[in-house]
Amino acid sequence: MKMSNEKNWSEAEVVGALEALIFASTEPISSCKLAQILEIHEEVVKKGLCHIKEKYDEDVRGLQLRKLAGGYQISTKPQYAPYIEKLFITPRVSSLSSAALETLAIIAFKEPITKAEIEEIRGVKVDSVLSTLTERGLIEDVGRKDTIGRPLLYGTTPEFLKYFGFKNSQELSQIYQLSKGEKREEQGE
Amino acid sequence: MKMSNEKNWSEAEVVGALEALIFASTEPISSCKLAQILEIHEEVVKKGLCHIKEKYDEDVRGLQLRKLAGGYQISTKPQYAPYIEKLFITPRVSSLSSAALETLAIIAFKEPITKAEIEEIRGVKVDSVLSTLTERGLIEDVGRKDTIGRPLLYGTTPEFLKYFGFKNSQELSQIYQLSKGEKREEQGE
Amino acid sequence: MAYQVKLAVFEGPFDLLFHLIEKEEIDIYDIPIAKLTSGYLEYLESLKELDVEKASEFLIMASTLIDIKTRMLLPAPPLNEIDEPEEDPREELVRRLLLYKEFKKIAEVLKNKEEAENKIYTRMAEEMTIKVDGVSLLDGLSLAKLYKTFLELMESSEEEDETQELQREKVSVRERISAILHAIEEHSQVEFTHLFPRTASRHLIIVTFIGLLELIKVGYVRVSQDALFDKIIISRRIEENTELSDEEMDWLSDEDV
Repeated sequence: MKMSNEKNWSEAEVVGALEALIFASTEPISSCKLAQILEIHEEVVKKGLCHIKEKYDEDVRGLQLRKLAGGYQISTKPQYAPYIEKLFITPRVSSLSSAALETLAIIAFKEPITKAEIEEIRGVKVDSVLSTLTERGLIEDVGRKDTIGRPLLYGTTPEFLKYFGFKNSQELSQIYQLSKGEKREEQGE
Repeated sequence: MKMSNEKNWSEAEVVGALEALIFASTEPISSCKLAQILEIHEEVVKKGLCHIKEKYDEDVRGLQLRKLAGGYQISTKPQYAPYIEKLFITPRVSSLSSAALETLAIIAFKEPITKAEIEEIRGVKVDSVLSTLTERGLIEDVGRKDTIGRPLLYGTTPEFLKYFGFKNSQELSQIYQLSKGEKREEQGE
Repeated sequence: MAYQVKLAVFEGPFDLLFHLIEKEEIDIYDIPIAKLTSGYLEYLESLKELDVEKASEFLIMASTLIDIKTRMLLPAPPLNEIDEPEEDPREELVRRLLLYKEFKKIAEVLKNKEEAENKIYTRMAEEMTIKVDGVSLLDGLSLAKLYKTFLELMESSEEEDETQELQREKVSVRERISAILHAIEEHSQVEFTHLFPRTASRHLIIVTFIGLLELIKVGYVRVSQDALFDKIIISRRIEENTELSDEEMDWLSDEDV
């Protein structure tokens, strides 16, 4: 590696290397990891990312730089979806059913949680929903509860944040706070 | 779709849509196909591609627009390869397990073949090996067999064949067919 | 099934309750339990067919509602010593309804996020895995080695075949049915164990057994055993109509195993 020393990096080189790395990584990549690979300060990385984001936000670009699941990812801008869809013969994975969404909502905010606890809230059996969600990699078992029968505990995966486009888990918890806030208002009426 | 008519496309929109399409396409995509999807003239597509290429060739960019195998593809600039390799250091060390090698060998010379047929030869279950090989892009399903349950048939991918320098899967299975013929002759059958 | 069609609209008993609450413009903090219960039961009754699993979920709620209704009709018991105020029988139901509603709302948010996300495309993961994981996994693998691996496997699996049953792949249910019929024809009956040669492969055993089951099913043969653990005898059941027609054979041996 030629440029192993921080001082040798020009700002343009940083931007180019960042863009190449984020592009090559199919998973969102954190600024920390980027800094580590390029052996530069995370601050320099963040500055470079801002620069890329600005350039991408120009109208003529079809791509955008997004913060997703705690990392950065390059993706297409939503307005081009109709054309990209034409590229693929089969549509992307089907959307989740409302049963799946309800179950996910509960797991996301109550994790780790057992099947019985989810069923108590939803009032219906959730066996098949849980297996669908596990298959799609949105939830996983995260251990066992120390109660009779030591039931499995479920939690969401990093894929969950990505699937719904959450920047990080903070953004997710804000949703919960919001929905609770609304509830309090209702009660106050 | 708002912009279904050629006249409605601004040059900037064309550039954006082209970039999004080339980015999202898994294969190199031809200017003809791009024109078809966007319902614009191929000349307009080519002009847009030139524009993208110019922008990408600026120093600060980590990406390049390449023409290859009859299509266009976005890839990283070669000078960033050392960093991208660092990104993939972990997956690179792993090589094929013997289970994967055996399964791959069977599929390569006996394709199209069902899971049950592979299991019969190997004498063990191959579900997880098959899914790993599929994930890695070495095998794919190539149809269904006309028997009970219409099981999936597996074959090798073009990537696999390319690695061994074969044009198509027939060439591989012919090797086995030929050697079988020889063997029979030897045995005097 | 009317039941399923209608229930498909509701995610569960809570969903149905919310529907009724909204329809009747009920104040969730002061639920007229009798009215809600009758609405709920009326709905359940309108369902003709009952899918047991789903129905049980809705029926549990029905019994909860009836229970609450009953407790509300009973005169309040005298206050106990600690002077604890009596809990409203509806309290637990309201608590669960609100909890469910909370998550239903979040589910809606997730749905919107999902829709927005479906419009955004990232680079396909496979592309990189092919380049990095897949083909680099092949690094160093020669065609010769791949072929040698294959031949070794074929050899070992063929050896197995020879010790068990030659041409095992060619044995079909149809052939075994013929063989069974032939054996019965010749000796008027045949012992169950004789259908399976000592060296029979698992494949042959399975195919033969399926053939036998088919013959039993269509009533061509009868199986008898005088005492427990005694010989199992297979004999022809139908005297007339000695030959199976080709169509019957086709149907019996539907597919090779």
